[in-house]
Amino acid sequence: MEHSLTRPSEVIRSEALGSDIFRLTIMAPQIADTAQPGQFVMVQAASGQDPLLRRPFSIHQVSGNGTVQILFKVVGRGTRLLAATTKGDFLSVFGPLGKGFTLAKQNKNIAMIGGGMGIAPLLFLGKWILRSGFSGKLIALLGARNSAEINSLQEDFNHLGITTAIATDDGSRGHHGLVTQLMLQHMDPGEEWQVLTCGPYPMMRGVAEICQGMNWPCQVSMETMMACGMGACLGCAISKPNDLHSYQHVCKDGPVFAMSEIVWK
Amino acid sequence: MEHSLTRPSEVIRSEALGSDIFRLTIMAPQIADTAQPGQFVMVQAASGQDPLLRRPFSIHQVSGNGTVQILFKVVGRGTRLLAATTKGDFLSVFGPLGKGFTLAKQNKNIAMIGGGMGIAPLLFLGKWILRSGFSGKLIALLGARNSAEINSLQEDFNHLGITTAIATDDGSRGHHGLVTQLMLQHMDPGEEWQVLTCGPYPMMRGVAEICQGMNWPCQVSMETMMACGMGACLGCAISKPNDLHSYQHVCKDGPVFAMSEIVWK
Amino acid sequence: MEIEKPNLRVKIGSLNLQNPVMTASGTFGYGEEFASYVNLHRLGAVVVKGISMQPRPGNPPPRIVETACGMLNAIGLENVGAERFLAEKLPYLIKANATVIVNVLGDSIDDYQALAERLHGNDGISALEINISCPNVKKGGVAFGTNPEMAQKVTEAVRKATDLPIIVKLTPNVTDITAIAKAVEAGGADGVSLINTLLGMAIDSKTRRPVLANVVGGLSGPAVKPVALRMVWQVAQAVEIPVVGIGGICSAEDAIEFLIAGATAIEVGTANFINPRTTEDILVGISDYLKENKMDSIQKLIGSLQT
Amino acid sequence: MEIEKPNLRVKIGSLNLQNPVMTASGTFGYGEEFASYVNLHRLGAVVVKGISMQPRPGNPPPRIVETACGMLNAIGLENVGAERFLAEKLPYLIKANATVIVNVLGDSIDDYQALAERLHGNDGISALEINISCPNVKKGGVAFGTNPEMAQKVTEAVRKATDLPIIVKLTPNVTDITAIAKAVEAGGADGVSLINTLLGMAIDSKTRRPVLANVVGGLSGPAVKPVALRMVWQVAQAVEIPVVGIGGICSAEDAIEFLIAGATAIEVGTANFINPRTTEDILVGISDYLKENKMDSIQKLIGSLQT
Ligand SMILES: Cc1cc2nc3c(=O)[nH]c(=O)nc-3n(C[C@H](O)[C@H](O)[C@H](O)COP(=O)(O)OP(=O)(O)OC[C@H]3O[C@@H](n4cnc5c(N)ncnc54)[C@H](O)[C@@H]3O)c2cc1C
Ligand SMILES: Cc1cc2nc3c(=O)[nH]c(=O)nc-3n(C[C@H](O)[C@H](O)[C@H](O)COP(=O)(O)OP(=O)(O)OC[C@H]3O[C@@H](n4cnc5c(N)ncnc54)[C@H](O)[C@@H]3O)c2cc1C
Ligand SMILES: Cc1cc2nc3c(=O)[nH]c(=O)nc-3n(C[C@H](O)[C@H](O)[C@H](O)COP(=O)(O)O)c2cc1C
Ligand SMILES: Cc1cc2nc3c(=O)[nH]c(=O)nc-3n(C[C@H](O)[C@H](O)[C@H](O)COP(=O)(O)O)c2cc1C
Ligand code: FES
Ligand code: FES
Repeated sequence: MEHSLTRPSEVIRSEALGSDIFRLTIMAPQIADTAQPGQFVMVQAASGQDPLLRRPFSIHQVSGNGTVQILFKVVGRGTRLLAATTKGDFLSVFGPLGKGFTLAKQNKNIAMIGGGMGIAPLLFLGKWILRSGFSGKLIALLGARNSAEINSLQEDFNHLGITTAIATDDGSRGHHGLVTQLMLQHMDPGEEWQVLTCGPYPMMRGVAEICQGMNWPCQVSMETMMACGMGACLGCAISKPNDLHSYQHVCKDGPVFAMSEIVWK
Repeated sequence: MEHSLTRPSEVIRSEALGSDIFRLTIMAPQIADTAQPGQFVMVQAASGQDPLLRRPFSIHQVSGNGTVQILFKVVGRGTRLLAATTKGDFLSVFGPLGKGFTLAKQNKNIAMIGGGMGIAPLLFLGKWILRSGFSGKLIALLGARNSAEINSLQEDFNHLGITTAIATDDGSRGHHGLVTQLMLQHMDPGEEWQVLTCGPYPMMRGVAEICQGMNWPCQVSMETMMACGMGACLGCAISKPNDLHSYQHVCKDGPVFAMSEIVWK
Repeated sequence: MEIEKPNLRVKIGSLNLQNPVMTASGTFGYGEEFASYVNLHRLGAVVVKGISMQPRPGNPPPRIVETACGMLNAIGLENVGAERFLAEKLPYLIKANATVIVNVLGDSIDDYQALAERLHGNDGISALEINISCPNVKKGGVAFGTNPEMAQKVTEAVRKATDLPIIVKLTPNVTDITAIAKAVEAGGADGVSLINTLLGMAIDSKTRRPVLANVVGGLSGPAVKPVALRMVWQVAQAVEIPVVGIGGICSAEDAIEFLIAGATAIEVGTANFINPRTTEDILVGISDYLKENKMDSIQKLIGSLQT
Repeated sequence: MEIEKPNLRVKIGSLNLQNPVMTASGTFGYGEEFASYVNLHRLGAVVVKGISMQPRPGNPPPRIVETACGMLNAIGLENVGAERFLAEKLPYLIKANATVIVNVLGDSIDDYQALAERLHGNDGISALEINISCPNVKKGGVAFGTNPEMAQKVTEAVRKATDLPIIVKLTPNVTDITAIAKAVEAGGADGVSLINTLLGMAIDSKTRRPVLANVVGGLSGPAVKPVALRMVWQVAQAVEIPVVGIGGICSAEDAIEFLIAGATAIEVGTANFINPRTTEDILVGISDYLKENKMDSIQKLIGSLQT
């Protein structure tokens, strides 16, 4: 396996999707060729040594001509620096890393449920499911703070022919409330569903609870602080269920886990 | 005294004068209004904390509409970051600081002698001398590595009506050799001269030797590592002559000193 | 409950400070250097550059070098000496209505004592900060601050010389800083401040020489903050007297972290070089934090860490 | 004189290394994690994650936090234990033709000794690195490495158990690191490596809680380099055995500075997280430096500091 470490990757496009949400398109053929949905990349935000560590981002989209996209919200110094990146800049991007989503059985219906920046990997996932020749129902339930944050993303899903339903915190688009509240509205309990979700922990806990109740298999994509992203630092530990003093590592064993592998508290 | 610390200053223009020499024009009216030639500013190069310290740069030019220019060569991380600055960016610039050049007596002839980036303050100085109603001879002897480095700067001096003579390390323009070798060529020993010089230490030592021999007063602009630029850290110490264990501080007592105040070794 | 103006007052022994924001010795000159950037009288206190009985020229250059998120200095305690300080520097600070803490240093216990005696009784000096990171020339140059007994003796000697509040400034270059803190507490200190600089070194790979003429120097700046915060937390639990937190403080957030760890006050050092207004900015930031968190007094913040 | 291929070989006791570039324990997994980025057999040695007799789960999360030019970790020595290391991890490294140094840790002197005995005699282990920054549970949790006597005893115990080359890894959280270095030299160490991490802490001002579940953690990365370089220089002057330099090394220039200060070899730690290829890049950079400076052997560089 060869990785994209030898030279930095060129930023092909930088888009602002709302005031604090950005999308970078980066030329990284090695990543684009091998990435699986749910995997992530580690991006170096600073040219100097501060901030020191790379930042993990889900792979948002890949294209046949070798580009990779990340979608991110500005929450601190690293993302602020990345937001200032413009076309023609070079970034050190390293990946693809981690274990992505897997499809349990081909013909169950699939619900992708994303909240906030957890929506990022779902677009890649949706495309990949469609390309795999999947013939069941495929829907995306998407939660966001407000309409501005979700508008253009929803279009991207619709463009692929994926049915979407939206929930916003302020009610400015779709359902006024939580994305979990959309589930039983759009997922017929009489049907077999599998759920693939990414978003804030409390949201995924809510999704997992419903899936447990309905006996639907569910995969969740976890976030932790990461130093290396590749299993070397052991910094990204999370507890295993049943034995709180036994740990698994988000960057290697995940970021995507079966809901049963996670401690919900 | 109010200083330009409260908000960052806008970069109005960024020019590349050769491959590793840059000129930034910065909107900083408080500095432009009060600066004296030979004074300097402290510029924050990084948006983060690395590199941590501000970088000192001579004031290269000021304009009536509130802009200040610095001229610099890329030698390390700070200058590399500054070179990447573009129009519309904001920089934290703090000054004017230090003690600039003073004119000994109005009607002696004046030679400004600059080497490398030591040329930076001399353009401001030349303009200021001319504006002061000076009526003697005013010449600029300028040393550079090569023609590319000096071309546009020489034009700037000529534009003011200042006679220039050039020496380059590679002979690609003017005299092939040291700028000190131009002195006795262009400065008639029969006349009274005062010399104002800025450049690498060995060059200024050469200038000072000739001035001592000729009994010409000479002011030199010194460089040291600086943390604060304002007399607080005591980091910029240089020895006083006659008592090597007694120190003066370049940022406060200088950067411009009479040649007799410097230990030449 | 809206907090209009939180109470920022703190106490170190008999020293009353209007707020916990001070300057770190050696990074703020004698105060006057900052007069055009900071309202000196608004600060908790101005801690001046370390003073010795006799003037000192300091070390030969180079004296400073930048490191990753920090800097090394080997200024060598250059200072104008006690007499010139009293005659030339203190009057300005008094006129500016600043609360003045004098950082003192010496080569021997007698030195410290004599200096404390000389400074005692001068109007305008509110407290002494005893820098015990200095080498004890009588004990082969081992720093006073690395040995609990020597640290206690220096404190006792100064205690004898003056009833001014005494803050002993601790060096971080020790195995167990709480042992030193307890020793100076036993010696009569009214407070401890920490950390002084971490001993470090820089080498120029091109010349294969040390960058600093003095070979080694003191590391300061954001790089040392995690070490400083840990030590402040440890010491705050180990002693009863107030702790002053120092080390890499650049923002109100940094300062607040030290207060949460148990510091009664903080000193801003290297950050003064990058932004001379840092102290006042931090003052405003602390006040805003208290308002946002509905705390009517800084006392609610101090030592509020939940472990 | 053109230097075509400078001699990079160095020796630590009976351990011959083809070059001085090693990995720092805990930052390179068990080597296999880096196999797609680095040619493991080209490195001086791979120092694996610290191994204890029994597997350890490590600390609860959060375990890491970024700081200015550095990071804090409180991994808590999570490792697979000696048996699984020998059965599952070592074979890969042997196949990859890597020179393997096993970093060992324990709670008691007996622990260290038993572990050294267990590792002894296994093909493919070239040396042991003894991590004495661990707390001695029998002595109230004081780290072995902070006390010269305890440090010497651990070294002696391991020395008895094996004739593998022993490198003792020193903690920087001490007043005088040369005293510890001399003690382990007297105890029979073939070399010392330093520094382990500086004890630090981070606080979240919003929640007023420590960021790390373990409250304190170890500081590493560029921030600590000046402290590490100073200690390596001091220790290199104090002992006869080779010194391995560690701390904030990110580039060939950094590595060269440690060699100049007196290190016979170096280990790359945190930098592996930022660029997994750092070790190989440094290897090339050192070789280039020697060529540029017309040095036919790394020996000319080691300890070449002119003070
Ligand atoms: C596998 C994985 C995939 C991710 N994918 C995306 C994505 O597609 N889009 C996106 O916007 N974000 C994503 N994140 C989160 C993203 O990595 C963080 O937002 C980013 O690292 C913050 O960097 P910063 O320097 O701006 O913030 P900092 O200044 O470092 O911190 C700001 C805040 O963000 C939190 N934070 C920092 N790093 C992380 C982290 N690794 N995980 C969770 N919280 C963190 C901090 O605790 C702090 O509260 C992902 C994280 C992981 C682990
Ligand atoms: C009063 C004064 C006025 C100056 N005016 C100018 C100017 O007009 N134009 C210009 O190009 N440069 C000027 N300099 C030098 C300039 O400050 C340095 O080139 C700059 O700080 C280097 O920053 P860096 O981060 O790029 O280099 P670094 O990565 O910090 O260092 C690279 C190299 O530059 C040397 N260096 C770093 N800082 C200084 C310093 N303060 N003085 C001397 N050498 C240094 C280092 O020793 C090192 O060898 C001036 C310096 C002073 C003290
Ligand atoms: C240039 C410089 C000079 C200093 N001089 C003194 C001094 O004279 N006396 C003293 O006790 N501490 C001195 N210090 C240490 C600082 O007061 C402070 O303890 C240390 O720098 C850590 O804080 P910081 O990281 O905020 O700078 C000095 C520090 C610097 C950077
Ligand atoms: C995440 C992490 C885990 C570490 N684990 C160990 C360990 O198991 N044993 C050990 O001796 N040192 C361990 N260390 C310390 C490093 O080996 C090294 O001494 C230290 O990080 C300083 O080097 P650096 O600044 O290059 O990282 C660890 C460091 C980090 C960052
Ligand atoms: S982030 Fe380093 S092991 Fe997972
Ligand atoms: S640079 Fe700080 S005193 Fe001169």
